[in-house]
Amino acid sequence: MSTLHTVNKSPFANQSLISCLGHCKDGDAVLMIEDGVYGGLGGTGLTEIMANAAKSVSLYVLSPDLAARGVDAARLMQGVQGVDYAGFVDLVATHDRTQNWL
Amino acid sequence: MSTLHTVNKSPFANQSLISCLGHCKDGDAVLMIEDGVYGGLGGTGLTEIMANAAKSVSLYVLSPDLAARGVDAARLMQGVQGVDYAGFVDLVATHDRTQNWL
Amino acid sequence: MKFGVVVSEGPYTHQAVDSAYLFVKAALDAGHEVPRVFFYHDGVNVSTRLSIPPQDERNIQQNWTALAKGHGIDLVVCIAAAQRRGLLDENEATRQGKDANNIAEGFRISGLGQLIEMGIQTDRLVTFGD
Amino acid sequence: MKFGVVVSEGPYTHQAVDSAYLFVKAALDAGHEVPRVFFYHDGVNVSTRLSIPPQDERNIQQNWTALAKGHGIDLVVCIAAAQRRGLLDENEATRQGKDANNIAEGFRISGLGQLIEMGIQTDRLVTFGD
Amino acid sequence: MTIKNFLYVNRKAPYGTIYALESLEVVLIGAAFDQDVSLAFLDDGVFQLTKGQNTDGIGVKNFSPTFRALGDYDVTKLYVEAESLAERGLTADDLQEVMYEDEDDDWAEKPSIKIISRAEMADVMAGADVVLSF
Amino acid sequence: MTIKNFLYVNRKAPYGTIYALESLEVVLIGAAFDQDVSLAFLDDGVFQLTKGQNTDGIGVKNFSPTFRALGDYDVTKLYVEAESLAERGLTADDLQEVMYEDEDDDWAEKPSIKIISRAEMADVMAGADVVLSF
Repeated sequence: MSTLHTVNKSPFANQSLISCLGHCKDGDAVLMIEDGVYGGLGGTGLTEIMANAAKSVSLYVLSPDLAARGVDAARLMQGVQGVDYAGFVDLVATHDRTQNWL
Repeated sequence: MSTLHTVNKSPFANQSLISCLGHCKDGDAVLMIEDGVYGGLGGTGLTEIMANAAKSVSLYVLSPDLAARGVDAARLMQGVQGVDYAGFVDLVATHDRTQNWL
Repeated sequence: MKFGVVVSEGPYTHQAVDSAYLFVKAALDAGHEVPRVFFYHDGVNVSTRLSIPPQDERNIQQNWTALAKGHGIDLVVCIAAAQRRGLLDENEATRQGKDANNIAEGFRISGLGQLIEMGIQTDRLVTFGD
Repeated sequence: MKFGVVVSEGPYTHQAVDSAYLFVKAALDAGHEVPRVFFYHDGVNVSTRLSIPPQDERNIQQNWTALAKGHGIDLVVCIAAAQRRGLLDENEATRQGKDANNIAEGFRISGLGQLIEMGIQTDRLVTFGD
Repeated sequence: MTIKNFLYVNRKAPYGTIYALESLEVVLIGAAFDQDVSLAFLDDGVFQLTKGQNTDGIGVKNFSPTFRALGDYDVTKLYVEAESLAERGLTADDLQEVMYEDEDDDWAEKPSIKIISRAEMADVMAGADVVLSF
Repeated sequence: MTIKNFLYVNRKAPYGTIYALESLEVVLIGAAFDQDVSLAFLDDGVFQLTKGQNTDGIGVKNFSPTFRALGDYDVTKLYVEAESLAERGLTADDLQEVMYEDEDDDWAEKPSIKIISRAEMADVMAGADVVLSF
């Protein structure tokens, strides 16, 4: 039993991502979409929190949203994986529930 | 020459208030309205930042917004002053420009 | 698998409804079913047929209408949220004494019960909002 | 003093337009002038006459229409933002081949130049948004 | 009919936006469907439950009394996160009383609000079949 | 006619919301009014200027090339806050080049983007007559 969490807001503007990570169970997945993809950037003040989360939670970003914002996948921190919309659908299907952090 | 800044978002959810305070000049005023009024609460993790800002900037909350949210004026941190809509209008008139942190 | 989708923000202003559209298309492509999409909060604004986006931009309403037609998706607009925001179908307009209506083909105005029902009858619920 | 006011969010969803309304009333009460209010982004949604709020809630559009009438305020709705979001007056609807229009009395559709002009001609500009 | 665990997640402050009010409208309608219903209040959502809300000065309807009617709809599980309260300088005393009558205990009046830790909130979330976020 | 200093303040990321695009639409129209125009990019607003934006996968129009046309409209002062860039792991190299031809200097090509400190940004803000926030 595990949950897919989605986060769609920039972690530099909004606390949603931090709150989401604080409520994940081991084995959950977090998918960052829309402005949320900035949460996957390496070398920021958030990287340590994210690296710590990655020990127990799978981290994903929606690649089309990343490309729209001009962020090269090489800029993602280690442990964050890109998925396309088909991958998004698979994540929803393979987790027991989806919780959207709006 | 001074600026009235307005902030309408909760500082617990959003970085607007912090960014606003980081761009104030000495003698500016910050008016917290709508969900922004929570920024005036005493005894929170933000109180120290606010107390520091209060040394060079005047801090206000819009009282009708505070009352709507069930926050008694006694809960405001020291140095934060309540104003009504007439006071809001006066603040706009007596500062050279208004900058709204949306 | 059956997916239910909620759209909570209006068109053009937030990306939510664009993300929802691409998600639904991808779910259908993968062989899943999407029996219903529920439009709530400002999401009801997606259903207006009076929108005229610039020629070089997507037409969000028309895209949804076409997708729903092609795949039999029930596009439900919450009546309470719609009334507040000025979205009416012909029946509602007549009943409320309004001189115009603005709901596009393929969208259906109904109650919040349809949202709960979608939650009960689908295997997964995904919300796109702000 | 002359105040210009910008409203950037839609009715009921965000408090912005309520705050703007109370601010404009207070400014007028204090003897200031508010020659124009400019509705941009989702703010254009305020101008629909098809809104039917619950009986125990305020009617945002009607309040603005009445205030504008009583004080000669020019309520300008940005045409580009309005077209995207499905807000049309009769002329626009005819010109664009749409079968309905939805702009309320007291609101006027015009270009973004009216926003800049307001910035030039007023002493203070205040924006209410999200 | 299958009974599912519906969880309504409230993370936003009241009045600044309509989400809190329209969330409550879903809860009221949803109560008719005989599902297992819980409400979660965390982050700024805890502000929805403060007592003494008075909206006369902002021209917006005060919907906070509606929470007290939830018991009549058999909505009796309102989980409030302790850490969210503490971060905002709030305590349980700042929240309004929301009660219900327990039909399994001779209709005794009991509090609907349960203050739980963040870890317990994560458990509540993980126990839901359907999560509706506002 | 009086000439005022108009400052457009951009604090939001592109595409997730329309504010960045509709801000640019105001700037383009406003350019016809012969005012003194500056654009400020701070907080998530700095993301608007990143190079390599490709929106093919999200079905939304890529408006980032429009920034490069601003010089033709005599909009030549784009202030970007250094601290905002650094907090987001960005450097000047991540931003697209925006140039203008300086009519006072034999039409020499010059960069429109000026990276300034937070303190300098506060000065830019304090120097405005009209602040439009997006």
